[in-house]
Amino acid sequence: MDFNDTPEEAAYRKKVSEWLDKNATKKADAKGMELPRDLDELIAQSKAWQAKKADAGYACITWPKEWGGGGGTTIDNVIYSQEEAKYLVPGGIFAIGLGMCIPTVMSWGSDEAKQRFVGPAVRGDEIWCQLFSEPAGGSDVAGLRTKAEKDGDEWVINGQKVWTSGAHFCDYGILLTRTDPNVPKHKGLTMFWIDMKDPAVEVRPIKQMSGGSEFNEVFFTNLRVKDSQRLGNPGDGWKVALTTLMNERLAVGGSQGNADTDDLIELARDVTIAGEPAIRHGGVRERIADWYVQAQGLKFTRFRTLTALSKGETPGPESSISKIVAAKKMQDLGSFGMDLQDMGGVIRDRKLSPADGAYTEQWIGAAGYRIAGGTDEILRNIVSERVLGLPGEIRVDKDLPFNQAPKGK
Amino acid sequence: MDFNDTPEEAAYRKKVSEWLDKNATKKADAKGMELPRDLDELIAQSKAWQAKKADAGYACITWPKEWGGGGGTTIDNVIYSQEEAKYLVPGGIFAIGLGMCIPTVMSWGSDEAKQRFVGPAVRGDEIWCQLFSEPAGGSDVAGLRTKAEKDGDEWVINGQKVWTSGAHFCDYGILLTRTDPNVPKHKGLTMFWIDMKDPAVEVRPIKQMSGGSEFNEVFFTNLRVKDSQRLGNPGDGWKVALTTLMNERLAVGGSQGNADTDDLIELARDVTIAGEPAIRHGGVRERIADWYVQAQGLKFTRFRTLTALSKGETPGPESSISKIVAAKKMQDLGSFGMDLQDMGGVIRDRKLSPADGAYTEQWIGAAGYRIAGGTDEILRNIVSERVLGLPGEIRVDKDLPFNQAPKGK
Amino acid sequence: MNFDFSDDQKMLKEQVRKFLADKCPMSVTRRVLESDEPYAKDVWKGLVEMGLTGTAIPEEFGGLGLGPLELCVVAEELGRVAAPVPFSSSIYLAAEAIRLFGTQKQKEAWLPKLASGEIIGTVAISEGVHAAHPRNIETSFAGGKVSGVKQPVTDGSIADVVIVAVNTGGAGEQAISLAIVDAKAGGVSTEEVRTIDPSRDNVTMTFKDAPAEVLGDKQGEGWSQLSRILDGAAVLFAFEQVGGTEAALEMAREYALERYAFGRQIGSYQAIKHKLADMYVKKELAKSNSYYGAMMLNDEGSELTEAAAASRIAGSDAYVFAAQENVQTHGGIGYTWESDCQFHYRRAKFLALTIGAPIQWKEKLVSRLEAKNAA
Amino acid sequence: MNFDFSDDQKMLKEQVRKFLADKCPMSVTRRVLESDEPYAKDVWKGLVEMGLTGTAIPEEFGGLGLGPLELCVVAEELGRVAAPVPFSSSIYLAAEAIRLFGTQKQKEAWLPKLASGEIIGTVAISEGVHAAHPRNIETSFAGGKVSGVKQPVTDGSIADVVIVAVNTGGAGEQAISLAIVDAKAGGVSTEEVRTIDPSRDNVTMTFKDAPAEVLGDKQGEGWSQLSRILDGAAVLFAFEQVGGTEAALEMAREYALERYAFGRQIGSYQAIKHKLADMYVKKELAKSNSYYGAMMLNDEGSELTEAAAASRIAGSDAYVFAAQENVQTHGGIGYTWESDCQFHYRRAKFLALTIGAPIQWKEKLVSRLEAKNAA
Repeated sequence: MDFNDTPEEAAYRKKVSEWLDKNATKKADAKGMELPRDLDELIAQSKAWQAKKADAGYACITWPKEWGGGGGTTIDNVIYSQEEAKYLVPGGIFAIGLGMCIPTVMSWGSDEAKQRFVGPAVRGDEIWCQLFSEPAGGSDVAGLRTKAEKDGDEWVINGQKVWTSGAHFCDYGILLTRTDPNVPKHKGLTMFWIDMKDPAVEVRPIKQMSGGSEFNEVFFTNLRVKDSQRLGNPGDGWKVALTTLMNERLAVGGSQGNADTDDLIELARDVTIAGEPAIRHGGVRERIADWYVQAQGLKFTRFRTLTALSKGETPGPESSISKIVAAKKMQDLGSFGMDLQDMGGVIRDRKLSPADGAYTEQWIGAAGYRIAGGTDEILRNIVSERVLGLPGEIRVDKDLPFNQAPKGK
Repeated sequence: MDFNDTPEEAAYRKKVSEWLDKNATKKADAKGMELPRDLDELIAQSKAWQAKKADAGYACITWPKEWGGGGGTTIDNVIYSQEEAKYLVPGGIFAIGLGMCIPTVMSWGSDEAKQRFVGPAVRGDEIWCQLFSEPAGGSDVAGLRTKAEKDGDEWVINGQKVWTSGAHFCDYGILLTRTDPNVPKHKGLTMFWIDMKDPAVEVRPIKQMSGGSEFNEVFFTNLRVKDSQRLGNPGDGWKVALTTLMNERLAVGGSQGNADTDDLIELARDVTIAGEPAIRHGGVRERIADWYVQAQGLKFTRFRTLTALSKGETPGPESSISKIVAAKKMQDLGSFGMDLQDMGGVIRDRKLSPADGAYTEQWIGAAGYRIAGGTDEILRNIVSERVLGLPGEIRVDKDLPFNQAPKGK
Repeated sequence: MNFDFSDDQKMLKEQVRKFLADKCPMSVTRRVLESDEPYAKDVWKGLVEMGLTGTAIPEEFGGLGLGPLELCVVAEELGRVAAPVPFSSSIYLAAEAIRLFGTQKQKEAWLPKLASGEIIGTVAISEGVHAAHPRNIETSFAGGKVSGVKQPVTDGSIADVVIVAVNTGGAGEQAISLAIVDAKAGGVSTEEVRTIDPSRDNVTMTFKDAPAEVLGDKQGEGWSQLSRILDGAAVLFAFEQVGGTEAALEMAREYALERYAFGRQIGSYQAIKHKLADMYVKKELAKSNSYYGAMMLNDEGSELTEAAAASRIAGSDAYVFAAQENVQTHGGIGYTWESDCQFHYRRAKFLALTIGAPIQWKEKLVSRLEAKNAA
Repeated sequence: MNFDFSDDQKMLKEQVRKFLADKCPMSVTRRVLESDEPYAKDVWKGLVEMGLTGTAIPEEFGGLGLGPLELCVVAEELGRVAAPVPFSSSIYLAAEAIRLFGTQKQKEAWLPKLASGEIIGTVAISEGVHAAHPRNIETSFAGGKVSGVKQPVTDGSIADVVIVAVNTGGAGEQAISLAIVDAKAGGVSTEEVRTIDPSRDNVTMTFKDAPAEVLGDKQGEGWSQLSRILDGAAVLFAFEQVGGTEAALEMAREYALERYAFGRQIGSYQAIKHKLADMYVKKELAKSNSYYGAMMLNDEGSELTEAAAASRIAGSDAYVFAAQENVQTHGGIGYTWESDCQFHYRRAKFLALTIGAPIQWKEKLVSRLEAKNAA
C-alpha cells in the first residue's frame, strides 16, 4: 500500500511535467499573473492551449490517435490532470463538449458528423454545450417538453432549455427533444446536434442568487434541423442521453468551495468567542476535526478509485458519495465561518472579509451546488438504488402516454 | 400572558391539593419510601388508590358522573395530574384501559357491555389491555392477520398479538381481528372485547434489548367469543380502532429519559477532556445549550397546548412534534453522557455510574422509545400529512383484497 | 395558565399582517434589494401611520404605551415578509435603549421623534469581523466626543441618532459605555458596505470627534446595559425569525404541492415530506421558546437572559434551516435571482448574525445555567 | 498509486472471513453474552491455530512476521461478526505494546506465548469514569510493586499479562510509566463489572503490591508510549468498526428488502432508502480514512497520529450510527432480546469508548493540525 507511481506511471509523469515546464508557468512561479477576466480573451487563450495539448497528444488522452486523442490510459489522463493542475493554464470551457457531447456524437452520430466535428472539438476550435434540462424537468430530465416535428427531411424545433453552461459562447450543442407525446415519456425522445449560431436559437443568461451568471436559458423558435443531424433513431433519445449523462455527475463533482479546515484554524485563531480565542473553543475544534475527517475521507476515497483505475478495474461506486458529503460540508463550513465573524459575518466584501470572502461566497454558492447535477435527494436515491439495490421509486407515470401523465403547472 | 390559574382553576387546584394532602404523601416528605417493587403488591396498592380517587371524583375526571367519572373539564384533569405528580402514589397500570379501551367500549359496546365494564374499570377493580399490534403489522397496524371466524352466534379466534403492555395482569382486553380476508385490508377487520383469563389466551413476556420485559406476546388458540362481545359492526373494526388509536401517541409521548441538561452540567464539572474540565469545553457547552433549548421548547409547547385546553379550544397539532424531538434527544444525550465518561462509559452499573446510570439506561431505552407508538419516520409522515397537508403515501395495497396484497415473509 | 397572546394582541397582529400583505409583498423587498433605495419608505410610512413605531414607547413620550408583547406580534409579521425597513434598528434597539437607560431629558429629546417616525435610530456595536467584547471595543469617548470606526452598522446611512458602544477607559466591563450620537450634528460619515442581505442598509460608520453624550447619567455601565438591550432584541428578532420560518415553510409547501416530478407532486416523496416536517418541528420549538421570551421580557422576569438566549438560538436555527431547505425544495429555480427564495436565504442569515451569532449566545446561556446549577 | 491491500492480504481476509462465517455466527456472540463464558474459547482456538494471533509478531518471537496491514484485514473480519474474543486486548494492545517498547528480554518472555495463544494479554489504563490523564492516574509503581485499582479492564478475568499505566511520580507526563504485571504471580484480583456489551469480558482489577517491571528500560516514558500504542489500536479498532458497519448495514438492507408495510417493501420508502444511503456514506468515509491509517501505521509515517485519530473518529461515527439506525429500520422486533440487532448496538458503543471517546481523539487530532498549521 503506497502512493508511488508504477515505473510506467512515473515515466509518463516525468514526460508530462517536462512538457508542461516547457509550455506553461507553474502557479508557484506565477506571482501576480492570472488568467484573463475578459471572456473573449479567456476563450482565445483556452483555444490556443487546447491546440497545443492536442499537438502533444494531451488533449483527450484516452481517445484513439486517429480521432486526435492521445491513445493513452485512464490513469495517464489522471496523471496529466494532476500535473497540469500545478500550472497556470486555462481549462474548463471544453469539459462539457469533450466530456459529454462529442462522446455522444462518436457513439451515435453519422460518419460524416464524426469526421466533421470530433477533430475541431479536440483541438478546441469548436466548443460544444449540452441542452437537456428544462424548466418543467428538473430532476425528472425525461419530463422535457421541447417539441421536434418532422417536416419533410427536416425537423422543426420549438421550446426552451435551461441551465445550459456556456451556451453564449458555444458553436454547437446536442439537443434532446420530444418527438412523440403519445408514448410514455422515456420512449418519445429524440436527440439532435444543432448549430448554436442559428438565428432561431436565442440564448439568455440566468442570473443566480449569487449574482453570477454561469448558466443560460436557450429558446428555440421554429429552429429547422436536417434529419441527418439526428443522433440515434427517433424515440431512442433517452438511450442516447444516458451516454451523455453518465459523465455529468462526475463533471460537477469537483468544486467544494474554497475555505477548508486550514483556513478555519487561521480564522479561529484570529476571532474570539465570549472574549476567548475561538480556536480554544471545543465546539470549534470538534467542527474542525469533523470537517477534516470528511475531507480526508473524500480524498482517500478518490485515491481508492484511482487505484482501481490504475489496475484497469472499473472504479467502484464510492465516487457517488463525494458530492453528497462535499455539498453539505461546503454550505455548513461557509455558514460557520460567517458565524465566527459574529455581527461582521454579514459583510460580503472580499477586502473586508477573512479568506478573501470565501466563507460567504461558498455559503451562497453551496445553495446551488447542493442542487446542480443531482440534488442531495436524487443522489441518495442513486446510492440506495444502484449501490445498495433497494427498490426504485414507484413511477406512476411509467406507462402513461406523456401527454396524459400528471404534470401540475 | 402568564402562568397563573384562572379563579376557577385556582379553586379546583386548592381543593385537589387539600384532598391529596389528606390521602397521600408528598414525594418531598417521602424520604426512603418507595412504591412496592413486587408486581402483586403494586397492583393491590394501585387498585386501592384508584378506588379512593373514584370515590372523590378524581378518577376519569372528564367523564360524566353517571359513569363514575368526575364530570369535570379537560383542564381540571390537567390540574389534578399536575398536583398528583407531586405525591408518591401508584399509577399507570390503568392508563391504557381508561385512556383507550373503555372509551372504545363506551362508543361501540352494547348497553350491557357498558353497564358491566365501565364502572369496575373506573374504580380500578378490573384492568384492561389493548391487542392490536402483530409481528407482521408493525407501523402498518391494519395489516394484521389474527383470524376470527363466525360459528353460529360465536366467533373462533386464532392468531398472535405482540407489544401488549400489561397483558399478564389484565382482566380484559379489546382485540382487533380480521374477519374477511377477501376485501381490502382496512375493510375486513372486526373488534371484540375478550376475557384475558380465558385458557385459550396465552401470554408470554417479551424480553427487550434493555433486559426488561414491559410487553407481551399474546397467542389465541381457538378462543371462542360471543357475537355480543363484538364492538361495532363486522368489517367496521378499523373505524372502531381509530377511536382507540387517537390517544395512543399521547399516551406514549411522556418519558424522555432521566438525565437532562442539569445532570449533564454536573457530570461535565466532574470529568475532563484532554485533562481540562469538560464543562469548559465549548462543544460540551453547545450541546448543553441545544438540549436545554429543545427541552424548553417542548415544555412551552405543552404550555401552549394546555392554554388551548383551558380556553376550551381543541389543542393544535403542536403536540405531535414532542416525541420526534424527545426520542432522539434521549438517545443522543444518553450517548454523549457515556462519551464524557470515556473508557468508563461502557460500565452499566448504577453504583459505579454517574446519575445512577441514567445515561446508559436512556441510551439503550431510547432505541425502543424511537419506535414505540409510532417510529420517528411514521411521526414525520403524520406531521407532513396531517399538519402540512402533503400527499399521503402511495398505497399499492389500497384496493387489493388483503389475501392478494404483497406481504413478503 | 394563559400562555398565549391576548385577543387585542392577536387583532393587532392581524392588522399588521393585512397591511404588510397588501403593501409589502416580496416585490417590494426585491425593489429595495436591487436598487440604491436604503429602505422601503412607503412601507415605513404606513407602519408609522399605524403608530407601530410607538408601540412600546410610553404615552408621555408620544408612544402608544403598549408593551413588549405587542412589539412581538408586530415583529413576527415584519419577519414573515422580510420587510425592508429599519424597524429593528430604530425600535427594538435604539428606542428600547433610550427607554430603558436614558435620562428623562434624553427620553424627551429622542423618544417622541422615534415614536412618530420623524427620525430613525440605530446602534453601532461591532468594529469588523471580531465579536464585540470589552477588550476589543476601540471607539473612544472623551470630552464629549466620539471617535472611531464601527462596521457594519445596520441602517447607518439613514440613521439620525446612533447608540454607540464606546471605550471610556477602565478595567474590564467598566471600560464600556453607551453614547448617544446625533448623526446629523457633524463628525459622522458613512460608507455603504455590501452584505449578504442588500434589502437592508448597512454601512461603515466613521466618527471623528462627533459630539455625543453618555446614555443615562453614569459612564462604565455600557456593557451591562448593552447586554440587557440585546436580550430584549433577541426576543424580538426571534419573533421575526419565527415569522420568516413560517413564510419559508409555506413557500416550500406550496411549491411541493404544485411541482411534479416523475408524474407525482414532489411533496409526495418522503425526502421532501420529512424535510418539511423538520422545518415545522424547528419552527414550533422556536415559537414556544419565543413565547417564553416574550413573557419574561414583559415581566422583566428573572429568567429573561436564559429565555432570550433560548429564543435566539432556536429562532436562528429554525429560520436558517427553513431558508436553506426552501431553496433545496425548489431545486434549480430556487437558486435563481428571479426566485423569491433568495430573500429568506439572505434575511435568515442576516438576522442570525446581526445581534450576535448563536454560538456566542450559547455561551451566554450556559454561563447562566452553570450559575443556577451551582446555586 | 497503489492505495489498496495486496492480493495476499485480500486472500488472508477471505480465509478469516470464511472461518468466522462458519465458526462465529451471531449465535456464538449470543451464547457468550447470555452465559458466564468470558469469551468464545472455540473461536479463539481456531484463530490461534490459523496463526492469526501472531500475525504482526516478528518471526524471531514465534509470530508470522507479517505487518499491520495483515492485522487490519483480520480486524475488519473480527468486527464484522462482533467476535466475542480477546483479540484486541491481547494482540492490538498488549502484544503491540511489548513489540514496540519492550526490552529484548521482555519480548522473549511474552511475545512467543502471546503469538501462540498460550496466554492472553490486556492493558489496564482507566480508573473509573474519568478519562485517563497524567494528572489522575493514581495506580502506583514503586519497589517493583504495583498497587491500585483499574476499571474497567477488558478481558481482565482471563488475562495472564497486563500492561498497566502507573504513576511513578514526577511532573506532568513524566509521572506515567507502563508496567508489565504477571497476573498469575499474585497481588492481582478481579471482580466482574457489568457493561453495555456482555459479549466481552470486563472487570475491576485490583493490584495489591503486585510484582511488576517497567515496560522497556526507562521509567517516565509511559504516556508517550501509551499514545503510540493507542494510535495503532485506533487504526485496528477502526477496521473492526468498518466491518461492523458493513454488517449492520447489510442486516438493515436485508430486512428492508424482505419486510413489507402498506403493501410495499419498507426499503422502497425514501425514509429508509436515504437512511441506508447515509449509513453507506459514513461507512465509505470511515473505510477510506482507515486505509490511510493502515498505511501510516505500516510506514510508521509522520501523519500516524492524525490518520489514527481520523480513522477512530470516522469509524466510531459510522458504526454507532449504523447500529442505531439498524435497530430503527427493524422497528419493534429490532429492540427485542431475540434480535441480533442488539449485538451491533452494544459493540458499536463499546468500541467507540474502549480506547477513548471520539471527543478526546478530536482534541488529539486538532492539536496536531494546529501545530502543523502554525509550522
